[in-house]
Parts: sequence; structure tokens; C-alpha cells
Amino acid sequence: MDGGRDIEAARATVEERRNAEALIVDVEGFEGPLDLLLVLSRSQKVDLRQVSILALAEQYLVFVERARLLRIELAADYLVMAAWLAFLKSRLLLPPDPKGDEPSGEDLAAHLAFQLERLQAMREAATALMARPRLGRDVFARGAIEAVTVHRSAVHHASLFDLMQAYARVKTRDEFRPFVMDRRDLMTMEQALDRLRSLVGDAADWADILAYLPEDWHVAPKRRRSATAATFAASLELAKEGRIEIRQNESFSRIEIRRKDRA
Amino acid sequence: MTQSPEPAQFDAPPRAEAARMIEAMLFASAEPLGTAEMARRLPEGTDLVGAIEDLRAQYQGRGIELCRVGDAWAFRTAPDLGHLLERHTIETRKLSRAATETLAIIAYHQPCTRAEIEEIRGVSVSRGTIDQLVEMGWVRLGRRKMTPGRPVTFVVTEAFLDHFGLSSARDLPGLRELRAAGLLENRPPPQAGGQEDEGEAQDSLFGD
Amino acid sequence: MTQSPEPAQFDAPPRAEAARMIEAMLFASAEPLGTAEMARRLPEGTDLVGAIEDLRAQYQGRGIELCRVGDAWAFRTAPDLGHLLERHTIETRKLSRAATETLAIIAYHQPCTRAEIEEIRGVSVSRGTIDQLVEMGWVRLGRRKMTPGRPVTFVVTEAFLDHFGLSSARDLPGLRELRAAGLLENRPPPQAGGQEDEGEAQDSLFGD
Repeated sequence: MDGGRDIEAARATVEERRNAEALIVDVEGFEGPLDLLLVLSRSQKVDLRQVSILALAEQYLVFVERARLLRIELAADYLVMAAWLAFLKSRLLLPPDPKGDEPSGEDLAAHLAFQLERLQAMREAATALMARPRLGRDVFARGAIEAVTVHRSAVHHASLFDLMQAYARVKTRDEFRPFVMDRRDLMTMEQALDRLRSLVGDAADWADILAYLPEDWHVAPKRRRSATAATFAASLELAKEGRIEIRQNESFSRIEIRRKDRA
Repeated sequence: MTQSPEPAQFDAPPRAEAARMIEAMLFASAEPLGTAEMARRLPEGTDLVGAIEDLRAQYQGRGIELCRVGDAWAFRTAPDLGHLLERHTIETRKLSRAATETLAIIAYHQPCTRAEIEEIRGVSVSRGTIDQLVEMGWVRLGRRKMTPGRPVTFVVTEAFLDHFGLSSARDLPGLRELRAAGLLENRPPPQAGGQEDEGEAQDSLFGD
Repeated sequence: MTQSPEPAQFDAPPRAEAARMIEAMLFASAEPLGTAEMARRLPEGTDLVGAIEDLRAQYQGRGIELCRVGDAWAFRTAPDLGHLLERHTIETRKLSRAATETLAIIAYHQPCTRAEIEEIRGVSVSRGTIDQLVEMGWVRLGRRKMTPGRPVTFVVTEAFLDHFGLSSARDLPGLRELRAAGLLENRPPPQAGGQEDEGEAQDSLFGD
């Protein structure tokens, strides 16, 4: 019975897993490969300036390998970094190609060290910044604000041109008034027709059409002219209706009308 | 809000330090702070009254003063500096049409009564329009007219002549010159020159 | 309404009086007041710089201090008295680590492009992070960079300085040390063909 050994093996696996998970479970918590590298570099317990990039590259590659064994999906950029670090590792281990144009492993490692140091510095700066006395938490602004009253005053201006133009506009307003008939001195045909209709019933004898003008339309020439025209037009209308007869002895002589008696 | 610094466990601060504390509290508070509230926040045994007295003396004659408001205290701007909290902005605006026309009529016809202005404009003139011109210093009251009712007249001022660069109102160009200058050819806008009896309505619409 | 102090017509006030005036103006405002704005409100010829210097000395060691914020000034309570004061401003959102780091990178490297932030942090910067900082009023757009693509840059604002009690971006903690250590340089990765001498520091803001 090998049960005991199986249990041992299982236990070892659990132990292994636990170790691996110490970092890997938290893979979501890392902010990218650079952050992970920074965390790994701390395990070297040295000043960041003396960190061994070669060792760091190995640590990272081990990490990625473990993640792969545990079937943890790593984001692409972690794998890109792994590939790059593998390249860097080979560069650091192999003697430099004397006629090569490529940057040396040392240069690449130095740059990575710089990046790590810079990220670390910015993290510390962020912490220092957040630890400063802050407005609204440690330091306070004036509580009773006295608002600045804004007085808006307007200065009106006008130019001489504006002034003259305004005057011109006022003075010429009449000239541009739309044409409207002044109805006080106008007699319409309807008015004359109404009047004539009520009067012709009594007109048995020939009489001057002008005699039918209303009292106050005789004198003023404008009114007289309008009343005459309206009354004449009305008389033509009544003649057409067969209610009156019209006669004029010669051109420009008196126009006379009388009632037409129906047969 | 509920942040209590447990003041009781500290020793009572010296008066100068107490004054600092009160100064900061009063400065940051939106409302006047009552002595009870201050005492609650200050270390036990603080000489509140003495510290306030010190503080008040320190601010004597300064740009802000420590004022007593009932049983509370607050910083206030020194009364003589209130003007610093005011900002004056001046905008230049074109004189309204009603005002320009009224001004023009007064200038051309002065001394000129309100009724005369209305007759020439064909619309009633609102009080505000003449008031505005008076306030601007371009129009002032002239002598009363010796006609029934003795109505007041309006005339233009020196400031008006100054502004328009005229040595006297007689220098204003006459109608003929206006015509020669092409100013009379301008067709009046459609709303102008309607029926006389619409004047009232127009004034409220187009007046200032 | 038309009350005008027309300060210009008065003589420039003596320095003590100028200090009173500035004191009153700064007390009335919660926000830092720019020197230009103060000068506009003060009588012409006021020795603003001298008066501010006096005022600052007068408030040395008091419960409130006169603080410079960029090109502006504000009274703020002394940092050691924070425990006495009520916290009106409850910290609305705790900034994420990404946000604080991004803020620090912008502050120390400004003007700083998004690509530069990403290079330093080693991860892409989510839109929301910068948006949040802009929304808080701590970061704003700076000038475009004169590099290919003319990318926009980000800089910190006066409100940022005010919030963190900094007179200027030059007062950022540890700035000098970081610069001396070369950690604020924009050092490009080594490339084939050797080092480009592009290590041009972007300390245009901190230059003088």
C-alpha cells in the first residue's frame, strides 16, 4: 500500500502550489511586468542600484514558468517581457559580439535598472505627495467666504452719425408712410346707392343728379367731387336695374334722373 | 464631522497658542463660532476669554476684525474696506434706438417738451428714456415753457456737445445736409412709420 | 448701484494700509487670489509685493498662514492645527494607486505625455485615470509636444499646488534629489547604433 506516499506527494504539491501562489494568486494585483519586476527585485534585499538584473531576469522567468505550470493565463505583456528577459539573459551570459551593432547586454540591463529605479522613485514621490498636509483635511481655507459683489455698469455710447441718422429717421418717417386713403372725404358707391335708393321713390320729375348729393357734400371741392362720382355711378347701377331713367341733353350738361314707373 | 481630538488629555495651552487655535477655528468656520463650541474643541482649561481678548487686540485696526456676534465670534472684513470686495465692470453698450431718437430730437429742437418729442417721434416717450439721457449727463432740464401747464423742457448739455464734438447744438447738420450726406435715403425699417395710433404699442415693443 | 470707488484717483496707499487691503481681500476668498486680480482691485501704484511680504511676516507662526500658490496667494490654517478643525470636505473618492502614481509622474515630469506616463509605469494608462485627475482640477492639458504626432501633454494646476500646500511645482518634495539622480530624465532605451544623445531633460518647467 503506497497510500502514504501518495498523500506525501499530494502534500508536496499543495506546498509547492502555496509557495507559487504567494505571488501568482496576486497576479491581478500587479500593475504589469515592470511592477512585478520591482516586487521581485525587493526579494534580493539590496539597494535597487545594486540589483542583479541577471538574477532578476531568472526570477521573472521562474515566475512565468510556474504560472504556466499552474495554468494561469498571463497577459501578453508578461510573456513579451519574459521573452525579452530571456534575450537579455543570453546577452548577459554570452560574450559581446565585437563587430555587432546591437546594444550590449550591459546597456540593456542598465536601462532596465533605470526603469525600475525610476518607477520606485515615482511611487515614493506619490506617497510623499499624498502624505503632505492637504487642503480640506489638514489645512483649511476660509470658511465664511465673502463673495465679491460684481457691479455691472454700462456706458452707453452713440456717435454723431447715430444721432443724425436717428433724426433723419424720425423726420422722414412721414414720407415713407404707406399710402392710405383718407376716408373722411370719400363717398363710396355703396353709400350713394343706399342714399339714392331711398330717395328715387319720390322722384317723379326729372331732377339734376347733383340735387341728390348729401347736404354737407356740396361745398368742399374734394367731397363734392367724390360724392358726385359716387352718386353718378350709383345712378348708372339703378338705371341698369330699371328703377330710374337718366338723361343728358349734351356733353357736359346737367345729368338728370327720375323714377321709372314700371308698366 | 465627528472627529474628536480628545483635547482633555493635553495640558492647557499657553494663551498665545490658544489664540492661534481660536484664530484657525474662526477662520475656517463658515458660521460664527460660539464660545461653548470653541471650548468643546479646545484643550481643557484653555483660557478662552483671555485668548479671544488677545486675538481681538491683535486684529485691531487690521483688514479684518474679530467681531462678537451674540455669544459667538467671527472674523469680518473691516467696514472701511468693503469696497475691495466689489468689482466694477463697465460695459459699453450702444444707446437704444428710442434713446438715440429722443436725444436727436432734443438736440435739434431744444428747448423741447416731452409732448413735442412725442409729436415728432410719433410715439410716446417713456420716462425711463429721458431719465437715462439725464443720468448720462447728455440732457438736462431747461426752462419751463410759457405755455399753458408750463411744461418742463429739455436741452442738451455741455457734456453732450463734448461727447459729440460740437461747439454748439446749432452745429448739428440740417435736414438738407443730412440728405446730401445720404442719411435721408435710408429706408426706415419696416416697423417704423406705421399708423399714428399704433405708437403706444410700438413704444412698448421697441422702446428701451 | 453706481457706487464707484475709482481707486486710481487716490494716491497709492502706504504699505501698512496696502497690507490691510490685501488681508481683507484674501480673507474674503476661499480660492487663492492672483496677484493680477489683486492689483486690479487695489489703488494704482500699490506696492503689492512689499505688502504681501509684510503680511506674510505678520502671520508667521500664527494660526493662519499666508501661502503662495503659483502666482496667487491664499490664507490657510496652519497645518499643525488641523485636528481642531471640522472636516467639511469628506474625501470623496480615495485615489487609486494608478491615479496617485500618474499624478506624481505628471507633477514631477511635466509637461508629460501619456506615452511618457505609460513608459514610466510600464503599463497603459486608462483614460479614466487621467480623466479623474482632470475632473478633480489637479491636472490640465499643457502645450502639445513638438515631437512627431504633436502629442498633448499634461501639467498640474494651481488647484493641485493649493491642495498639497505647494508654492510652485519646484517645491515638490524630493524634486532636487530626483533630478540629481537623473531619475527625471527621459532616457530612451538603448538602441542599435549606439546611444542617441536624446537624454534631453524635460525640466523646462523647473528650469529656472
